[in-house]
Amino acid sequence: QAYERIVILYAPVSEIVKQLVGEKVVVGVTRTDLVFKKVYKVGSHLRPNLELIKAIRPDLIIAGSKRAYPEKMESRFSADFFRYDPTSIEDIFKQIRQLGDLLQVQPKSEQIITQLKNKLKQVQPLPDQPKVVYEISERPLRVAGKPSIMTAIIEYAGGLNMIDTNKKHVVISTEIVVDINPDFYIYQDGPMNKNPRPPIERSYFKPLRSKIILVDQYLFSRPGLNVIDAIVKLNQIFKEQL
Amino acid sequence: MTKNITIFVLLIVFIAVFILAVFWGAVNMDFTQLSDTDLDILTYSRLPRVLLAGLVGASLSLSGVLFQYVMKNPLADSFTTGASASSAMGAVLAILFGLGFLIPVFALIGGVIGLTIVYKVSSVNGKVQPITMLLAGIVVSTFASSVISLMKYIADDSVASIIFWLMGGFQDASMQQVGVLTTVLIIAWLAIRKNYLSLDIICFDDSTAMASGVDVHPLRKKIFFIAALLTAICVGYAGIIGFVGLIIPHMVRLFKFVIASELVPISMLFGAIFMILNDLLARVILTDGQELSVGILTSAIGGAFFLYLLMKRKKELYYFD
Amino acid sequence: MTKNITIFVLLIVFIAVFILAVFWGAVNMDFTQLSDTDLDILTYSRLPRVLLAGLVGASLSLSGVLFQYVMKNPLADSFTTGASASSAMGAVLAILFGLGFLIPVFALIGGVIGLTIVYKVSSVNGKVQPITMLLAGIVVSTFASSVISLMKYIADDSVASIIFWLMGGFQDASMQQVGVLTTVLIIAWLAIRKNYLSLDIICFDDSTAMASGVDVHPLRKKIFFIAALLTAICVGYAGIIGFVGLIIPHMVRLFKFVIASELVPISMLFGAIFMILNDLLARVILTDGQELSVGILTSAIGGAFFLYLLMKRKKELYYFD
Amino acid sequence: MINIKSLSLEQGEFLLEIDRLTIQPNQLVAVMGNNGSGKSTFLSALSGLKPFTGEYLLDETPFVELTKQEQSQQISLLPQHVSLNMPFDVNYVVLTGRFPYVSGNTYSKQDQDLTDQIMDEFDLGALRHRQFNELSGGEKQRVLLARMINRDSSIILLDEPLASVDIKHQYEVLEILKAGLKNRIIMVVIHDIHIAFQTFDRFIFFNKGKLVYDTEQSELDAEKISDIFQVNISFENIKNKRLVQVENAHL
Amino acid sequence: MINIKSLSLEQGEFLLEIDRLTIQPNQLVAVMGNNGSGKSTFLSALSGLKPFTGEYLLDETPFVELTKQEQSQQISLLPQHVSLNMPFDVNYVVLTGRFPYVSGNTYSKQDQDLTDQIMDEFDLGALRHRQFNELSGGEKQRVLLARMINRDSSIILLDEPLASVDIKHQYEVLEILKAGLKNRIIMVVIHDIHIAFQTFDRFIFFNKGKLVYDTEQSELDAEKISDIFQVNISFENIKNKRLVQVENAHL
Ligand SMILES: Nc1ncnc2c1ncn2[C@@H]1O[C@H](COP(=O)(O)OP(=O)(O)OP(=O)(O)O)[C@@H](O)[C@H]1O
Ligand SMILES: Nc1ncnc2c1ncn2[C@@H]1O[C@H](COP(=O)(O)OP(=O)(O)OP(=O)(O)O)[C@@H](O)[C@H]1O
Ligand SMILES: [Mg+2]
Ligand SMILES: [Mg+2]
Repeated sequence: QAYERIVILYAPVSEIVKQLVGEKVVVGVTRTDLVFKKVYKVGSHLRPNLELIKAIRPDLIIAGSKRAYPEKMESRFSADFFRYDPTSIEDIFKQIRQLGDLLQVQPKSEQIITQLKNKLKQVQPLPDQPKVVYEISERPLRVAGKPSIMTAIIEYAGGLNMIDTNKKHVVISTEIVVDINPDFYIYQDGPMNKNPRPPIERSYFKPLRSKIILVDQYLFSRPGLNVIDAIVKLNQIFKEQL
Repeated sequence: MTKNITIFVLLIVFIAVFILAVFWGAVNMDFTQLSDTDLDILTYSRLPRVLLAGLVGASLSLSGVLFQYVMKNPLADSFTTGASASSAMGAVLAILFGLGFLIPVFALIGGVIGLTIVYKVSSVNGKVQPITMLLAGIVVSTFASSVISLMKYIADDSVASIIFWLMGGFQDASMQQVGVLTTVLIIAWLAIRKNYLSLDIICFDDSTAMASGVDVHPLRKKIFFIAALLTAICVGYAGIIGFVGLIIPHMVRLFKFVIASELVPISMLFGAIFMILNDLLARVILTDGQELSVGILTSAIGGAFFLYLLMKRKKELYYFD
Repeated sequence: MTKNITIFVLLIVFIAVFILAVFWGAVNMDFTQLSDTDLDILTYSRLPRVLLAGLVGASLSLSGVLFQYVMKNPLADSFTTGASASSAMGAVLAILFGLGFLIPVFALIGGVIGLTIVYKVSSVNGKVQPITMLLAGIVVSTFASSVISLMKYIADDSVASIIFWLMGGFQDASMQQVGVLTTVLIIAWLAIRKNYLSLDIICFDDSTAMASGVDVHPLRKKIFFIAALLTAICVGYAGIIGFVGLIIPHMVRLFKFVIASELVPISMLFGAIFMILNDLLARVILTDGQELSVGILTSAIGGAFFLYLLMKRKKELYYFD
Repeated sequence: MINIKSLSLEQGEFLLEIDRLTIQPNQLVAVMGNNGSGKSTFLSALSGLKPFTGEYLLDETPFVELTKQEQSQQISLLPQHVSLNMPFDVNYVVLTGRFPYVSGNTYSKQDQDLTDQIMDEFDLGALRHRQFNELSGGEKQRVLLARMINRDSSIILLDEPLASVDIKHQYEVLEILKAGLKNRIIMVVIHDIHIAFQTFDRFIFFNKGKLVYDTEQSELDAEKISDIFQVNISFENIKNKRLVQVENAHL
Repeated sequence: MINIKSLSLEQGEFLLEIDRLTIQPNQLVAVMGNNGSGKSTFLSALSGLKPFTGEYLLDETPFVELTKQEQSQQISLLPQHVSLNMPFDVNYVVLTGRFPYVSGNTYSKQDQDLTDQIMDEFDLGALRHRQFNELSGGEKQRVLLARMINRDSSIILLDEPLASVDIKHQYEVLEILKAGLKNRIIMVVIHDIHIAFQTFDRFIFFNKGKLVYDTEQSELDAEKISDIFQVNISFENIKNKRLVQVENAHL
């Protein structure tokens, strides 16, 4: 095999790696990684422990974006680096393919991609394109912008993210949301938005007339294989409620 | 006289700024013909927000002035005294536990605990030593900050949310908050008003002040707790908006208002104006309805302005021990 | 005498702590039989890290003492003087531009710019007013912090890495950094050593100090910039590890070492020990190979200890004007 | 009237002890003694700034039973060193002397009038708008004295008020004090024996924390005083005035 | 030797002007004048603490051409008010007087010996380990005087050094100053006319910023002085000693 000691520092990619090469070659993951349970934990995904990583002598390290894991880190290890940082569905396919090449399991990766594409076929066309706003966190009110995986999900599911900025998430004026008056107001629950108040209970959203959808953060904001499920699910909701 | 004229001018500016802030925002409205949505936005979003900004500005300025009287140190403010940080610690705890709706309560509890520690550590038989208080305050403040950092650590994924919340803002303003803070601020101000003359006298050394008929230590305790309470509520409602309490009183002093009966009201009024303007800017400076944290602006704008004043007047700087 | 005994005891403690810190870490090693990987880890990770921690501890304590001499204020430290924040601003800029390897350089540039502003604002004809300096420092500090906040805002998904970098730590330690900081620290210390007696004399009022033969203003400038330089380098290498520079000197003073020739070296040694211990704790306290930010620990442990000292000794607190 | 019985006060290693002392109004009382003998400590104790044990009555009422406010309404003290950390002007500093008489939160027109009058008496008219902290040492001291007189309390304690005041104003201050003696107790710490022995009515001397000598002017005993001060002091009467001489072998 | 020609100095609205002044060593010079007349300002200027215009020579060399270090090696000043914000003990405060003589970064054994000796002379032995900031006013002042003498510079400027020092020590200090006069210039600001006119050799008087009178002791003119001080001063010779009397109509 191409690599025998892989360390994964970015949990969303774990499921993909597992499906590509199984569990054996992965020797280290971050603390919150639930896919690989019996391997070394090398710290949190935001602050991996360099000493520990060194000690398990990886030959490949899979990390997230360059911003979250500065390039400087690469020079501290003799291992190869792979960056997994998709912002669209196409990106996900592309990067799965790249990973397949890198790990020399091309057939496997093509197989996964085909599976995913098949699943995507469940998505049904909608009569109208619903206007959507996706809340990432309540305090302060942060919503998903264009280059985010959430936008990709929304658009694949047939909706339109009304927040048109080129940042992944933005702190937005409550006025604007009321003014946009979206058809669907999606808010997530999870570590990034713990126990959010339902929008209706917030005084600034008293006038909001949108349909409210509560979703699971893990399903919607991690750019892993889960994204496809999220698309299908959201599409269903749109379909039912329109 | 200058005092009354200044207050009058500031009042007019205040009204102008207030109107400006209500008329201007992320959503453009035609005020001759308000739609239902417009009215909704005004009542539920914009108006409470402008009001809360003004109130918080005034409250923080008041607490800053008071802390400077208690500590006899130019660096005293809600941060150095531990009030901000311990309230914020409470608030972040609420966020971490997913008890967002309890943020103000947690902030208040955190603030009260922090300040009781500061007070207990720095008082011997009811006597408060400003120097010990200052040190105890900065310790409690740093301690609370480190707990906040720890929570950020634990929070991992919600770290961004904590950070942005802490940077401060008035997004969440509601009329209920406006009501509470108005009440508290008025009570606090009335309680302080009575002590204007005493505040001036504690600018002398302690012996002189006591021999002048001011019961220094109970007074320190009183204004310390009033200032702390104000800070805790502001933090609970709007996060940490640092620097305002520190800088506004210094600016007012640079304009030669140094007597409490001038310094206190002018600082409050000036603080309110300053905060409303900053919040307005925070709302409209970015495109597409994006918002900036108001704390960023207060520090940047306030800082630049104060630096300018310092440079212009560096020769006539007042003594502060 | 007590001085020499104390230094001797501290030196022994230092050595013990140093050994402990090298032997103990996230990876357990059999020191009778080191594998290649173990050796690798020791030479490239652990040893530089322990050394850097010690150096940064000593440097920050030194800079804290110096700032307190310059500002004549108990709250003076690298944060209140603007040194930390402006260096951090530089560093964060580097992170934001994806120039991680240039962090120390950016930090240094940021620090120098910030401190030059503070110095320029607070000096008239080469004379420095501590009070103005203090205010200018806190302004620059807050200004820089707000720029950092702004960058967090802009940073989008690297916000978390900025935050955690800022919390401070020695993960990135390398022998090259150890070499640089050793050199700088030794030079700084030698430069300060010459002025031990002058440092004591500037604790008098300015007139007395000048009339005693100390050229007060150039001295202030000199120690201000030395302290600032040390801070900037430390920030560049290890992020913001607050509080150490503030608290270590105060603790040493509470043990009655108040003369510069005692206060300075003891603070440095104590700071080094304190920092190594904190870093050790940061490395081993959590499970799953997680590390805590050392800044969190220094504040929490240092804060608790200092609060305890303050309470025990509150009656004998020294004057600090 | 001040009445003291077995008052004692500890301060570090220093112990202040007063067996028995009564001070009646209408007398200008000098508090004298060498450095560190406890004069300032004594005045601090009298004005309630330092805790003491023993009996201390003000007009029959135990001092400790008075509220702080009552204490400060009756007694005012000018400490040996005063500092101010706000840039108040001279007028305002003197005005703050009226504090105990103000019930609201501003000084009244009458307070300002009294202040103006007292500033004139103390030759401070020209300094009115100057910043207190920018005055010369003696000017500051005079401002603080004016502030004390503005306090107008029934017991006035002054700790070395004449130090660094020029001769002219020393005499003027003494005149003002004498003029205001009626129904008042005024106690002044003073080192200048010439002025003291010529102008004061009564003297209490401290030595190492003990009140060792308490006398009226007419009965001043040069020998006893010489003993206390450890210098050779003699009196001589010239033109109806007592001249004080200090013998110093070496000068 | 100090040589001054048309020296002037502005400070707020105050103007100090000295037309011509020469001070020779071996004389104890009193600097006198009413509050605010410019005495402290004058001493500050002499020691280089305040910028001035005009000519000021030290032994023929213009003062401004000396380096700061040279200036401070020759001249030492005790300001009117001294503050210290570290809890140094008395011994160390006096020891710091030796600063200009130390080349390294510690005081030598000899410095400590001299300090011990001087502390004994000033009766400070018992206070040696006390914190400076916890002393009484007069004790502090004596510590600072000891520190000045420890400085041992050739020009010594003392701004009201005797204020709040007790009589005994006033005389002792004066003795020490007189004993150390050889080849030295010592200038002292003093308000106490009794002590001044009895002990000093030369007098310079300031009035509203101007040097108005400059005289030897033997030629002191009571009228002129009365004019300057605005009080009625007369001299009387008794037992070979000049007795100073102040007439005050009201006391
Ligand atoms: N910082 C200052 N700013 C403006 N004016 C000042 C300042 N310091 C002193 N003055 C003024 O300068 C004049 C001279 O002051 P100086 O201290 O020299 O007087 P002095 O003769 O020493 O008086 P004293 O006997 O009271 O000590 C005074 O009128 C004083 O008010
Ligand atoms: N804070 C303190 N801690 C310990 N001892 C003190 C403190 N303050 C004063 N003392 C001591 O108490 C004694 C009496 O001091 P006090 O100030 O009453 O003397 P004094 O008679 O006023 O002297 P002076 O004439 O110098 O003003 C002195 O020996 C002094 O050193
Ligand atoms: Mg005294
Ligand atoms: Mg003077």
